[in-house]
Amino acid sequence: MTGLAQLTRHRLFWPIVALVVLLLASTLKSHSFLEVTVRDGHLYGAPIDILRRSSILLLVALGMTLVIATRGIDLSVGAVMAIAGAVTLTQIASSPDPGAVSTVAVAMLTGLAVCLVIGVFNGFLVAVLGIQPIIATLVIMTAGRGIAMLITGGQITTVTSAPYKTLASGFWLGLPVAALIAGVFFAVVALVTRRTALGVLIESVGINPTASRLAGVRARTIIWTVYVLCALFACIAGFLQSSNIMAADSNNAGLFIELDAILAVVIGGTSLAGGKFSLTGTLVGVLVITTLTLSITVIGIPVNAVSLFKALVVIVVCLLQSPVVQHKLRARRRQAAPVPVEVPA
Amino acid sequence: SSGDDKTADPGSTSSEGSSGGDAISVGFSQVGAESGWRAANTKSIQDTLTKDAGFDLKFSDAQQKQENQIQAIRSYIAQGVQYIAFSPVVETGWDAVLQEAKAANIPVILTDRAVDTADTSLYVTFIGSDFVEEGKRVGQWVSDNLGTEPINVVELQGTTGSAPAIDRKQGFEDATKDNANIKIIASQTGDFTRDGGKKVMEGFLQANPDIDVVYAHNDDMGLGAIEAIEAAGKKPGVDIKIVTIDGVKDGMTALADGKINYIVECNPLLGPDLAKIIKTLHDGGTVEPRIVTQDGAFDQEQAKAALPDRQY
Amino acid sequence: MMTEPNTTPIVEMTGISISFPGVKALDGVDFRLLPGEVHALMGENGAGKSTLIKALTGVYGIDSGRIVVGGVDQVFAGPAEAQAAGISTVYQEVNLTDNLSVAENVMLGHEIRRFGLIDWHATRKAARTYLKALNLDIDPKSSLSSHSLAVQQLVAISRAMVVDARVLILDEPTSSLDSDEVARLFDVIRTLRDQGVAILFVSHFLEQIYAISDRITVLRNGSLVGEYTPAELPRVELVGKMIGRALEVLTELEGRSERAVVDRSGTPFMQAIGVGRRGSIEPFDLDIYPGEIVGLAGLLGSGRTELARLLYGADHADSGETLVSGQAVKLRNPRSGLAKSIVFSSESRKTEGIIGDLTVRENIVLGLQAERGWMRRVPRKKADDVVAQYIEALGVRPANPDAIAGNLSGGNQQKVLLARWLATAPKLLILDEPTRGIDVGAKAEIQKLVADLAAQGMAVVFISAELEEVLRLSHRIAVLRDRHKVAELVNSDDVTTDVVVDLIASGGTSA
Amino acid sequence: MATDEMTVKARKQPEPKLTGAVHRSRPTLDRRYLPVLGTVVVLVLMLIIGGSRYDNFLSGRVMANLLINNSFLIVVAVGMTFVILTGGIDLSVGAVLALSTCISAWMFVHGWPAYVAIPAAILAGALIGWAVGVMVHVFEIQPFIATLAAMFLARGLCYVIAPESIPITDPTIVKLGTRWDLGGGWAITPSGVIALAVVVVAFVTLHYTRFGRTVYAIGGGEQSARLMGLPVARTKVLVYVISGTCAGLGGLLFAAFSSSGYSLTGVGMELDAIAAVVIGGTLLTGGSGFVLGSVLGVLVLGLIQTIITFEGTLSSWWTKIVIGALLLVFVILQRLLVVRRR
Ligand SMILES: Nc1ncnc2c1ncn2[C@@H]1O[C@H](COP(=O)(O)OP(=O)(O)OP(=O)(O)O)[C@@H](O)[C@H]1O
Ligand SMILES: Nc1ncnc2c1ncn2[C@@H]1O[C@H](COP(=O)(O)OP(=O)(O)OP(=O)(O)O)[C@@H](O)[C@H]1O
Ligand SMILES: [Mg+2]
Ligand SMILES: [Mg+2]
Repeated sequence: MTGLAQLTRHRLFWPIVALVVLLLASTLKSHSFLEVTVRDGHLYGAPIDILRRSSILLLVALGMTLVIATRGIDLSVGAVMAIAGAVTLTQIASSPDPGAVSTVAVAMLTGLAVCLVIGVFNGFLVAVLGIQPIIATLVIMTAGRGIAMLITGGQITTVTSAPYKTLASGFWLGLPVAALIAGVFFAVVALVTRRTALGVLIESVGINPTASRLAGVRARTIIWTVYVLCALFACIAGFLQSSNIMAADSNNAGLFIELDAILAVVIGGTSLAGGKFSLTGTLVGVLVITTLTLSITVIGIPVNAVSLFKALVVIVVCLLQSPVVQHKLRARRRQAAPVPVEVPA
Repeated sequence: SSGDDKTADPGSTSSEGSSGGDAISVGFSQVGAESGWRAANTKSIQDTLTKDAGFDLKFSDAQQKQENQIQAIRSYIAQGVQYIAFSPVVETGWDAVLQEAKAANIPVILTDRAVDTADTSLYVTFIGSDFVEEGKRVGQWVSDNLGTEPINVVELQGTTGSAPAIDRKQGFEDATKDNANIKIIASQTGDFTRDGGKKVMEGFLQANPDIDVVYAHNDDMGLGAIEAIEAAGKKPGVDIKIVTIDGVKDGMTALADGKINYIVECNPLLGPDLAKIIKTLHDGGTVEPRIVTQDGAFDQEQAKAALPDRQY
Repeated sequence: MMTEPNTTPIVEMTGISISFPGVKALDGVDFRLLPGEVHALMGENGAGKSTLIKALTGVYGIDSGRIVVGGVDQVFAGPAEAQAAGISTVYQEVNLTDNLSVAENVMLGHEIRRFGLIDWHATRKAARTYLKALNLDIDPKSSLSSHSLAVQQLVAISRAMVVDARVLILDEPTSSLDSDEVARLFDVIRTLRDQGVAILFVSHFLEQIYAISDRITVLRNGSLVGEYTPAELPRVELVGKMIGRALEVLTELEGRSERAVVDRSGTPFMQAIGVGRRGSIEPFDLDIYPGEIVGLAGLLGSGRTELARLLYGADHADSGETLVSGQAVKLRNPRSGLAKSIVFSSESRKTEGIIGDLTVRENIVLGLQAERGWMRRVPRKKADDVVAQYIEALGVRPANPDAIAGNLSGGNQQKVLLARWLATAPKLLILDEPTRGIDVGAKAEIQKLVADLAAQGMAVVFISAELEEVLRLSHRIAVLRDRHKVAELVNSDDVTTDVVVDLIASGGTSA
Repeated sequence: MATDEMTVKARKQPEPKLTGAVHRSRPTLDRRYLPVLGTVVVLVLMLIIGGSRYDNFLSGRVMANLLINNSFLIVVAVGMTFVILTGGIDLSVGAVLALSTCISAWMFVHGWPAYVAIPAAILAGALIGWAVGVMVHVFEIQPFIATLAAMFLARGLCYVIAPESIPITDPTIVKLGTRWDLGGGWAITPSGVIALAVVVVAFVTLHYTRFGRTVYAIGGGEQSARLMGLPVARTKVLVYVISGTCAGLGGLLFAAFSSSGYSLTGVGMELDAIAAVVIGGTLLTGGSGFVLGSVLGVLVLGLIQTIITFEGTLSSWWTKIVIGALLLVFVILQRLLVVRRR
């Protein structure tokens, strides 16, 4: 009983419940939903699909988590994805040998370089000029898609290149390459933030920038760094996205992904007010959102009700997670005296 | 109801100043650049209404926002252009601003999408396609060629609430409702994008083991669906038939490759027609109030033949 | 002194208990407050004083117990309700909004209205009157954030006067004030008491307690020790009751500690030549030798904090030159100070010190970590050792490295902050009001620590609102007035508070 | 970090001395007005540049259009200002605005008179705002998420109520969009008048009522505001109600502007509103800013749009790039002006 109570009190309990409910609902509708079979020598099935699809959002949310931890926000991620796809695919398309690994590698490096510049630019506006993050990144959010379209000439650039296609559609050891890529980045970020002091310094800057600066923390450098990282992760997400459809669609690549990413971060328990962040939480948040989109199709929610359904899920998860409801549930279970509302001194 | 006649003047007085020479000044307000089709449409207009052809084109992109479009049209009126052309974002809500244009004696030409107004004197003509008709033609082809035995159809809808999505859905349903063999088993929005098309198709494939036909409201979603079908280990165009609307280059290529089965064209090259209409009006002529473009339709063989000369 | 005691308490709290995760902050505490008395609440850091106050005003819900106000059972949902019931409170940390002006902060929620709309002219005028009552002649239109912490504390007190209160609660109102301000505040308190207002007063300054209070309640570790009158409880005994054992603190505090002789023949560790910053402090010269404690004396707002910030690089100077160990350095940001082994502990721990949501461990290690850069994390083992050492040395309570620092009592936060800087083993330690809000026992410990560190060769700059403390510790004293360094004198037994006060008053000419 | 530098430096402003009996009040401009002043300066610069580049740019008609075309955004931005001042954010405004157009259009089509339909549309906005307020305050859900959910909800309701766009012919609504000619090309619509009235009411509310001051206090520090005994709960819920109501009213103005109800109206308008508020000098962390600044912010965005149409040669992508670039130039200039004055 106390074990269960402990469990329900965990921050990620309700998001995980939501995940399970969505999976169950989908299975009820389509009985083979949770089945994973081997097809063409790799795993196939909805769970694998969810993993593969999560990769893009996970990469974006990963960077977003770090940015949010410093009290910032990055609205430009979608545009950065578009630019990454545009730069890379235009280069691959114009090369004489689009199928060569070297072509793809060079093109991707160029994409990374361009996104790096954008990240540096965002970081400069926020950390050095002190422009509010939301407005600083709005600049690239607006102009970025224009830049991407400029690169592709306003067209959707389609390519055929086997190595590039592998990024999103390939399998390695039976698992989707995209999921592996995202997984590796996730692990690296988790390791770096928790094994070095980066994590705690990011949190410290997010909680109290003035005090951190006085404590000698390089607040400016740290903030700058997280925007660069965020752009780089978005860039890789852009690779995966463009590889997924084998086309650079500057207008639609990563459209509104910033909202999904922020939602994932917050469902995962990281506060938009900065400070403590949880990468595991972000992972759970990403899985919830990806599953939600897939199950909308599988369950067969009518087109006009999709938004309502999304609203419902978000509201229910957040309500259940909220301190007040948690407290009510606990009190009900234990029939105990009210616990004081915690107010920091 | 607005009719502020006193400000009607700037149209004629300032056009001399701003346009220079004998060039005909035209303000064109585009919806946005949301798809390959739209990009081709924009390019066609910008390439036709050039200085050399005797036009002074003012172009603006409304980024899918009606307010931007209204703002742009008002600004054209203020700038005193001689003609205004635009592709409305929505069908409704143009009366007031068109009244202003009318009061300023600026003829208005609608391209691609129609407006919903009781007062047809507000615009000179509409030139473009008929979305319902497009849906019907696809539906008819499916009914005639595939609907001879029971088939399951899934539909990839355009952006929820947008006119093409509503009309193309409507047209298809109208054309197929009498054929008992055709069953639409799922319908979901793919937002007119490849990514959306692929995502939704993946879901459809998970939920329904026996899909026979995919009806996509545009080529891009159809192309996305191809990716999903291939990833699921099936052959697009063979195991699952695909029918779409638009006929952009990538779509036509896929059609020629046998991955799509039928495309109803929605011609984006409205530039030449628009130029012709404006010239006619400028020379004092009259034009038909509604000019529906001659759209083709292609099956795989026709696509192979047509592909080499496609401009977009 | 005492007015006729009214025997029916206006506030009566019985059996109050409150627990936080891992801490029982209050355990069945009884407390009563009579109209027309000044009641001191005493206890060590973390004893539960602030918590008891917050329980009364509804900031925290209570686990058990009963609160009767004016004869009625009350459980306030929050400070707003308590205020409506006539309880006006100044909480321990300055709780004002620094984005608004002084007048607004004083009058928020009580603005004077005409025809339903705020009459700003009248409101400002009223604010000015309340500020004047505390001798605070500042422009009510000026932004609160432009004032030093001490001024902000006075503004917070003025605010409490606006409510026509039956009960006035002051949680460590004097921690940043110097003796003039304290005297002025006491005048106001006495007037209110004579009008029948019940006053609850918290302070760690024993002299103040004995000067003003009619009754003393002592808490220890969340439990009630007892209620006394000052007459029946001499200081030594009071301290004994607070700490739970008799201590020779007082003797130690009062007797002047042995001052080591400082060798001033070598190069100073730090040499400031004509360092100044427009609008905050006029150019000054200052030499600080290894092993020397330099005290800064001056009145509120005299520029001590400003001077200290320049020495660290928290602000960068726009004139003058700084030498560290004889070499010219540019201190443009805190990091450059830190790189030279200079550290600065700010007076305002809430906004410039503690990182509230991080643990005690993380807060202590932060300075060390900042020095090493993000790549080289302080090894866990080393962190644990350092943290354990300072928790022990400074008596941080609860002695739990994983406690969230923001939840610690004010005094304990201050100790954590000190620990952060001591852990970096600095060569120059700049302490701006390090003993603010620290209990008598811990204060003695900290003073001893500072003296020991200096004896081992550390240079120290020491700022305190308490002149005695400065005199007791420093080898040399720099006197500031109106953001000018007006004098500098070597400390000796002849130097008394009067000497320094004279210096301040005369602007350095009498020395 | 520049934000902390700002606070750090703010402390350093010289103040009249306590010791000196005489007040030396320096004739300095209140620092709080600096960002707004920056906006004004840059706005005027833009007007001058636009006027010198394009014919008819500074005409009464263009300037009047700036107000008329943006009246709904002004109202929405005003509501947003309240929320942002408390340190919150409201992402639902675009969708709520669309919902309001859909509800009124639907009601007119179904024969309801204007005196029912109009209040109903505004009320819908207020209700959603109230629900958000409760989620934010009572359930402590972060504003970003609560309003994001409200955005999905409102948009979803739109699709249900009005799957297709519905024309509005109701005379009351049409009248809202009627131009009243003021001569010289200048004109105003009742919508514009309503927007200005909303601005005035908001200004008075924020600066001359206790509620308004509490809004600022919460933005300065919610914890402190609570300890100061201010009605934090009520105020926090109320700002979301105000924002929702403004979005509802904005929807009516938009319905008048476009004489239709359409479910895809106002996609991304929340960002425009937020951008306007921030450009107007309001801090997203709350506690500092002015409604008038937000109005200026809306005008800046409108002016950028106007410049783009006047330029008339920009392709779709250059449009986006130029908007981004102008925004950048704008915020940097404003920032530099503010920093310079410190
Ligand atoms: N919100 C909270 N969460 C957890 N623990 C808390 C919280 N508030 C107070 N405590 C704990 O309760 C105990 C009592 O703290 P309180 O602030 O009442 O002490 P105090 O007597 O006022 O001390 P000081 O003299 O340092 O101000 C401390 O151990 C503190 O850590
Ligand atoms: N009583 C006051 N009246 C007006 N301004 C004041 C007052 N006290 C301080 N200030 C201003 O606040 C600023 C901060 O002063 P600073 O913090 O350096 O003083 P301090 O000597 O450290 O005093 P303390 O910290 O005791 O207030 C100074 O610019 C000073 O002008
Ligand atoms: Mg305390
Ligand atoms: Mg000081």
